[in-house]
Amino acid sequence: MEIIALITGFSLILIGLYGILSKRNIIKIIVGFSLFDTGLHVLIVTVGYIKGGTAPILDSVVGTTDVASKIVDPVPQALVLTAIVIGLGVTALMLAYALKMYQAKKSLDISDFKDMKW
Amino acid sequence: MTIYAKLGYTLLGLFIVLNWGFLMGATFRKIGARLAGRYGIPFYQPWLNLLKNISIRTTITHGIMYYIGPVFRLTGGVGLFLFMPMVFTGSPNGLWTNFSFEGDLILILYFQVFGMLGMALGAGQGGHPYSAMGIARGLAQHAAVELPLTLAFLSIAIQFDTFSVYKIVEAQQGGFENWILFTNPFAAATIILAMLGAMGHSPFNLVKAPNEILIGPATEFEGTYLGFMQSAGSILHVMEAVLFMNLVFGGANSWIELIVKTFLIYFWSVFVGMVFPRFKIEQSVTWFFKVPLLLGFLAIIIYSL
Amino acid sequence: MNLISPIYIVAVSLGIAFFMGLLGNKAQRSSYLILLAALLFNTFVSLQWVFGLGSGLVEAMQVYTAGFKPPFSINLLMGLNESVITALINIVGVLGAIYMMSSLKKNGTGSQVVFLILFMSLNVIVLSRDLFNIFVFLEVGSIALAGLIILQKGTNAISAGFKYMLATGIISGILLIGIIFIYRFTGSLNIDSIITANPILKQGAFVSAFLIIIAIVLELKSFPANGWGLDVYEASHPGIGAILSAASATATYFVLYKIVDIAGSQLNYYISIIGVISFVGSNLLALKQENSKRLLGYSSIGQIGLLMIILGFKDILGENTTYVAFGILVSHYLAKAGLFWLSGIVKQKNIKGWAVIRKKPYFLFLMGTFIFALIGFPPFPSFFAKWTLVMDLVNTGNISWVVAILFGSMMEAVYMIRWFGYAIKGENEDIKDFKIDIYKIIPVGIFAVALYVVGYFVAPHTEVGTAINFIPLYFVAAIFILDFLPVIIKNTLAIVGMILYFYNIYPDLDNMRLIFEAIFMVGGILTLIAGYAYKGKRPGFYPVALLMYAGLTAIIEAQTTLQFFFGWEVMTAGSYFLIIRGKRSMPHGLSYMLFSIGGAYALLTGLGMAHVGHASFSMEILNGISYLPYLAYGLLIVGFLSKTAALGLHIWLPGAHGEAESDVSPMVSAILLKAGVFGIVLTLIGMGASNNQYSELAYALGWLGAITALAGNLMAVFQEDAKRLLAYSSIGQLGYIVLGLAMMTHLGWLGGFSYVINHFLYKAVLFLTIGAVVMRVGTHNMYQMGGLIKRMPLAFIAVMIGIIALSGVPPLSGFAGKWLFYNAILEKGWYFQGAIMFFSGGIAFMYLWRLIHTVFLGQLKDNHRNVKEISIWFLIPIYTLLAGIMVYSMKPQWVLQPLGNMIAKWFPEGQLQWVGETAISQYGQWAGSLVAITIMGSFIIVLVLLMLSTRKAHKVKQFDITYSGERPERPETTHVAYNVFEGLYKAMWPATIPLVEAWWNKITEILHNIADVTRRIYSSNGQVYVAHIVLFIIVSYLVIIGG
Amino acid sequence: MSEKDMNDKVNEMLQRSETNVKKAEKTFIHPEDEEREVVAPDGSIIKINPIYDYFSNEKPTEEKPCSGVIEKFLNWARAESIWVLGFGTGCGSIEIPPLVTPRFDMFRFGVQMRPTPRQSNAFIISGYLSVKTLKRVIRTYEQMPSPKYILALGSCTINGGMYYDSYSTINRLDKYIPVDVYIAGCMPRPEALLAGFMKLKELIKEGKGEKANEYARNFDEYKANQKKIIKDWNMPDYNW
Amino acid sequence: MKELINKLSKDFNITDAVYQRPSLTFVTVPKGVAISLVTDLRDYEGYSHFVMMSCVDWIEEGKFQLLYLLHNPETKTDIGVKTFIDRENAEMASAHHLWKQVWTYQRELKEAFGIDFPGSPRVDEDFVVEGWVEMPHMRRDFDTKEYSENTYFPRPGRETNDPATYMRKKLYPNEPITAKKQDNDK
Repeated sequence: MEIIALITGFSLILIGLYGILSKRNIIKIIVGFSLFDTGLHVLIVTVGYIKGGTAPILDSVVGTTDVASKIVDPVPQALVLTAIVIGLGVTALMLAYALKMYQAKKSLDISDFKDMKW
Repeated sequence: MTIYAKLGYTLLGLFIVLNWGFLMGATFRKIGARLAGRYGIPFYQPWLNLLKNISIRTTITHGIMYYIGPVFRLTGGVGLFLFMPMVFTGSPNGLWTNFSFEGDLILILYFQVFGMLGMALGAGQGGHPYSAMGIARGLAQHAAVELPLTLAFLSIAIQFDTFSVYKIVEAQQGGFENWILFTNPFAAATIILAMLGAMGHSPFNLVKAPNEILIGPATEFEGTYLGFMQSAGSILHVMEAVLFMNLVFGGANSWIELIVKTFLIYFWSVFVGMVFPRFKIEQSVTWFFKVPLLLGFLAIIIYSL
Repeated sequence: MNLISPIYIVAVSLGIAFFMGLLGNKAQRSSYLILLAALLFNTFVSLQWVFGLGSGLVEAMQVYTAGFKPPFSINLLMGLNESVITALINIVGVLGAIYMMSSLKKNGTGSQVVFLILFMSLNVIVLSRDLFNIFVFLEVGSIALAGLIILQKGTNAISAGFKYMLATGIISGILLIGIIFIYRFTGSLNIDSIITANPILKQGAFVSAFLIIIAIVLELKSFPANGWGLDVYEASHPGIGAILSAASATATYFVLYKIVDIAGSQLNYYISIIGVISFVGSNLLALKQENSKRLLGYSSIGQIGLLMIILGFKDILGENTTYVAFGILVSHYLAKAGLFWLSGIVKQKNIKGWAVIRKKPYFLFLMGTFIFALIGFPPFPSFFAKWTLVMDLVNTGNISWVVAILFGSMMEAVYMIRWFGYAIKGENEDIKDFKIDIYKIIPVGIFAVALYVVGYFVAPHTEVGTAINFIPLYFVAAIFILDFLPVIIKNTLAIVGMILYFYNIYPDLDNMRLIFEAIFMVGGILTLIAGYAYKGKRPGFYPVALLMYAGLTAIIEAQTTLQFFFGWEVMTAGSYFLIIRGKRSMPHGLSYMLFSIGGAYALLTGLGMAHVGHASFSMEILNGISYLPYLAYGLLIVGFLSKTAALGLHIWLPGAHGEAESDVSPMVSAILLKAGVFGIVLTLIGMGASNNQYSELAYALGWLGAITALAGNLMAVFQEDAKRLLAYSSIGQLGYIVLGLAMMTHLGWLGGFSYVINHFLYKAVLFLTIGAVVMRVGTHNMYQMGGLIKRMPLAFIAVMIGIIALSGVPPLSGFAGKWLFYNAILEKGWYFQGAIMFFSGGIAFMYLWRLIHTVFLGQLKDNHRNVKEISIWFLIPIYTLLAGIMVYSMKPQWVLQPLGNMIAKWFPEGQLQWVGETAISQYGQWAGSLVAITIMGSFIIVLVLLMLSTRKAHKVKQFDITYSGERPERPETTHVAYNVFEGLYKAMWPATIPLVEAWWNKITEILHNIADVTRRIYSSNGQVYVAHIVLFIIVSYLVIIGG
Repeated sequence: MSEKDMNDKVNEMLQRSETNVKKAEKTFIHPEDEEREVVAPDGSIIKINPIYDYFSNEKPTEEKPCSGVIEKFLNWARAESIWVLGFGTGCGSIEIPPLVTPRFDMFRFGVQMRPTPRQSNAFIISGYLSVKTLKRVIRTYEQMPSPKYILALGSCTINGGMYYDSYSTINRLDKYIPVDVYIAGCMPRPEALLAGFMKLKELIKEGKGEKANEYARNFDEYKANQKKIIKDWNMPDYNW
Repeated sequence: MKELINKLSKDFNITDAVYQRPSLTFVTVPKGVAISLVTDLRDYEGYSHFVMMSCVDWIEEGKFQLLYLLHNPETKTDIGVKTFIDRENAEMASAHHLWKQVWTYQRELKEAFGIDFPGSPRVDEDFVVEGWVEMPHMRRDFDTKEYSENTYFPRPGRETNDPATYMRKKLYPNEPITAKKQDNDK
């Protein structure tokens, strides 16, 4: 299960990178970036997951002994939430840029924005 | 010997040198004439020319440097005489050693330029284009002559470990086999060749180059100025010959020997001059950079190894 | 003592940001003020911590969030480093906000909020000790920055911002992966606990640490994966450029500084390598750059690269790391922010367009300050930092690193100085004035002043820096402040100052130093007297002239190598500004500066090598260098030869001296060149003087001197420009001096020193006279002059005596040198060098005659009929110097005897014997004054004779010459002056091909071509930039794994 | 034609020539000799008059010979050292080179050629003299230091010779510069030229070689004659 | 040659053609045509070498006759183009743009005959005679002997014989001298 999640995460990252590098359309690049981000999030969650563990809430079920082996690590989960929020912000700003760029040149092809050379 | 006696001998020596220079100049002309099958000038012609020149009634002046030029020239000649031990008498303060202080070779070498530089300045004030051309050629040729000549002088200085002309002459005493001509043949050969340039006769007479650039630096000079320059020229000719005599041909033990040797040395350049036509400046310069320079290098290499 | 907790920076910033968001666009004026207040508060907080921690009154403070200790919470640390860095960031924040006032106001409250958030996040990045927190605020910061960019007009800015977003997004992704896995392996996100856990043992943890570090390195825009950064620098508002370069880069660099230990020290070396690649690469590529902001971008990247090198070498540098890094960082921070802000004021895209800055001299001063701070000139902090860096690197045997660093610095100097040259002396004449907003000046001015202040306070922090004598520099500063006064007052002040200073220090100097100090100071005073000839204010002349003299005297006084190098660089800067004042001297000033800097770097390395094995920096360490002595002495000699313009390093001299102002030429020729000679003397003494351990070096130096003499004199012969002729002549004369010193014998040194004094005397006379003549006739070309003896007889006499002295014809003083040289050469056995030297002496006659003939003799030109005699203020120093020449000529023993006694200290063998007035050497004797009297006596007798016999001579005029029956038509066609030595040229032209110049040109061309080809990787395509980043990571990883 | 008629005709001609000269007072200035202005380095304007500014515009003065024996001695030296200017003015100059050949060898008489007027004191006007050349001759003659001697070679210098009616050659040299020795013939052979030198030496030794002073004495008259025919007078009155 | 002249006649107003030799022909054209004919000959007919240019004073007709002599290096033939211009205020179109050496010829003609060639470079400068202010000296109405007598101080006592008269007297002492011949000989 962990392996699958890891593979999924890395695959998403690579697919995202591929999208960023190969697609000309800015929107598609942003989509690629989102995929990249998502892959990252999957990775984060995977890292903190413990097989068969429960939610990291200290209640009677979990008990007070062996906590660490019974519950899933809470930190990555907190991290992923933050990362998702930040990813959202970045994506939103990128889309805003895409809008501005389209307004400027009536084009969403990234190779049209190569005015500053060398 | 008191300073007055020394002064007297020096003045006497200067008088002899001046007259010998005139006579030598006349002889040169005479030889040239006889070579061409002519009768030639009378031997006393230079004195007449001098007399005529200083008796010219109208003179002009282009300015102060116009005066100074011939003065520099004559001072250069006289000074060269003063700094040169003339006749070897066995003592560095002998009768005919003038004010030479043992005759420093470097001093003589650099003082040769004194008259030339002054002449260049004097002629320049005249504003004549040919003066400037003549001087430009002269300086270029001087630089070219200087290189082999310096090498040869250095070689002689290495040979005897001294720059003193007196000591160099002293070392050559006792028979002609002690002359540098035989003891240091490469330096001697260099000097004998480079001497042609220093003497300024054809084919190296492009400074004056008569009828090409009129008469070079002297174009604007007349009358007394010319007379002074003629005198200076005579003295300088003798002194050049004396220098080479002291350096290569064993110096002189008496005035007679001096006169014979300087005449022969002078005759060498006259002889070459009679045979070869004038060089262009670049030919002259490159000529000195060929054989004389090579000989000069050899002369140094032999003594530096 | 309780200080405000740094957490309030975050809290207050966030609170105000929300509050401003509430305000909306309605209250723009008040919202801007609130922003400023918030930034000021941040600054205040940081500064109080700086003072608190700096004075040791308080302990470093840990702030824990949510009451837990790490690793269960996020913690902030406010130590001394953090406080300083945050202070720097916040100061840029305040000043940047002031600078961007109109832009921030126009773009509304939103932009102000974003601005505040940006600085808040930068603060947190610095303070936080939690990796994830750092990541979060890096992202927040980049979002905020992108938000600022997007608010601007212009497609370029927008697309640059998008590329920036994309790139930083990917980089953060990489960072995040690293963070996750390091958490996985160490179970902690706290930097300190990760370092303690020492994760290097596990392979996977190493990869994650690598990913984290490489991401931060990429954030620092490492070469070559930095195209996105360059685009932002180029396109965005200069204020944003300043923030990026000063604040953002500083914060990110500090992050790297914090986290670099998580990989142990395994990655340090690679960080250094990346740093050096960045430093050299981006500085090299900047060579072809013409866009000013992009140029600054390249330079920023280079500087950060340098900082990365320092970080990588922190084990070697030890406790000096902070000092060095801080010196470089602060210089870069102040200078780069200042330059970016300046670019917003000047509003010129192309660096050639910066010529407009000439209209506002004080801005030129600011620009010069920033640029010289960037390339590491004293008294700026970077100078001391670079000095320490090089010393420590050399000390640990990292010579190749020093070479790489200095090469990069050299490239940076090339484009920076060139840029400055365009600004100070561009070719475009019709320049428009530019408008200045007053609020934009304030930050720039503050930063410029800050550079000097910081430099002043940084200097004493090196062990040896305390000894630096700042008194001359105070004087320079005072004169600079008084620059509005007229020449006559400033000149008097300068002269009086120099006299007093000279009077003060001369008792402390030994004989050898006294000679040089006398040349520098007496020569300086005399040449300054000529300055009275100028009218008006002559703005900027006196500070730079005095700066040069301050440097010169510092060299003489130097007790330590640092003082020496300090003085050397001050002198270089001063002389550069002096030279560049000439009308057409821009390219020559540039090449002067580059050769000087190159020489200074050689010197620096040499001094570093001398320091090896010694604890002190005293000048004594030059004696008997033990570490690679041949290389060390060789480098020192090369460094000094760059100033004496030896063949190969001479190409700057003719133009620089020839095009300089009339009274500057003697300063830089007769006086400045002696600084190089002084250095060579020191080096040769260090090489063991009469022991002559390194005779091969001396032998090579001797040949170099001889060939320099020949080449210089030969080139002088074919010059048409009077001042260039003299400049080439200086090259030749310096060749003599070098040859004489290289002989390493008593007579050789005597000759060399005799030449040092002589060259000072006659070259000052000649340059002053010719300079004054040039001022009168308005041209440098000799063929356009002529016959001036009638108009300026006094100048003529000066030149005549000068050239006779120079040519070495007896009886004047030049002959002393020649005589000594002949004897020395015979003694040493260097016959061929000697022959070459004397051949060049023969050549010297040619150009000397030409100088005096074509200028003073021959035909007077029509337009010079009414020119006046040269100014009295020039005549005074000229005739003072002439008196010196005459005394030296008439009584050479007065000079040579003390010199001989002095030299006997190092060369006791083979001294000259003096009997009365006669000098006796092993090979001959020379009675200087008797010879002089004899010659003068016969001269006067002959002169009187001739004057008597031609007393009736008729005075004629210039065309009264025999002209083959014609009359001359014009003076121009009658004056033989142009290409006089054509015949010689035909014979010797192969020797005049400027091979050296061609060689340097070729090298320059190759470097520029490399730069031009390589910089094409920045194709401006966002995807390409992302690919660069990915490739950079892969290649780095492979190299590290492989290495 | 009788002698009287001849004289009448000549007088009439001379009269006509004078009126003619008065009538044609036209002068001619070459463009390069016109006044011009140059800008000095300080920006002021300088007026240049190329005809007068460059020259010392003074008249020559008579130089009194020394007295008695000294002058005789000096004259002997002068006579024995005649330096001739190498300036061929007309067809007769071809007769001069043979003098340096072995057959004639003028050197033995103390006569030699000098390339510059400053150093010569004898001037051979060899044959016809066009107005254009006359200008150069005057200039050169005046530049020679006094005492100086003129040898006029060939009939053209005496009365115009075969060019008597040419519009461009002069007829009588002595109207323009004083002549010491005339050597008649068309052309005279080198022997005649040598004889001329001998005559000159005689004159000098007798103290009669004072034509330079005569020139100075009658300077205005000579100058008027010269200026009559040289319309483009672009030199000073006396070339020093 | 003839074909050439015929061909030229179609385009140029050739008023007269003299076939001197197989290799030498003279054609006469009006003033306005001369330069264009010369140009045509140079550019299309191969007469690229300009031999000389001269003038004859036809004082009786009140005309100057100008001659441009051209040479064809291919065929080794010469052609002379003649044209008449008025003697009063003589002026002719300049041909300096065709050959540079024409400058000098035109300068000479300006000095000797007073023919103006507007536009020709340096045409006003002296050619041989310096500072000439009289009538151009090669015009036939300029009396050189009279000028010489008036100007150059003829030496009294000189006997001058007119060679023609003198020789006739000597050889044919009996033949009376006619007035007409005297006129001619003057």
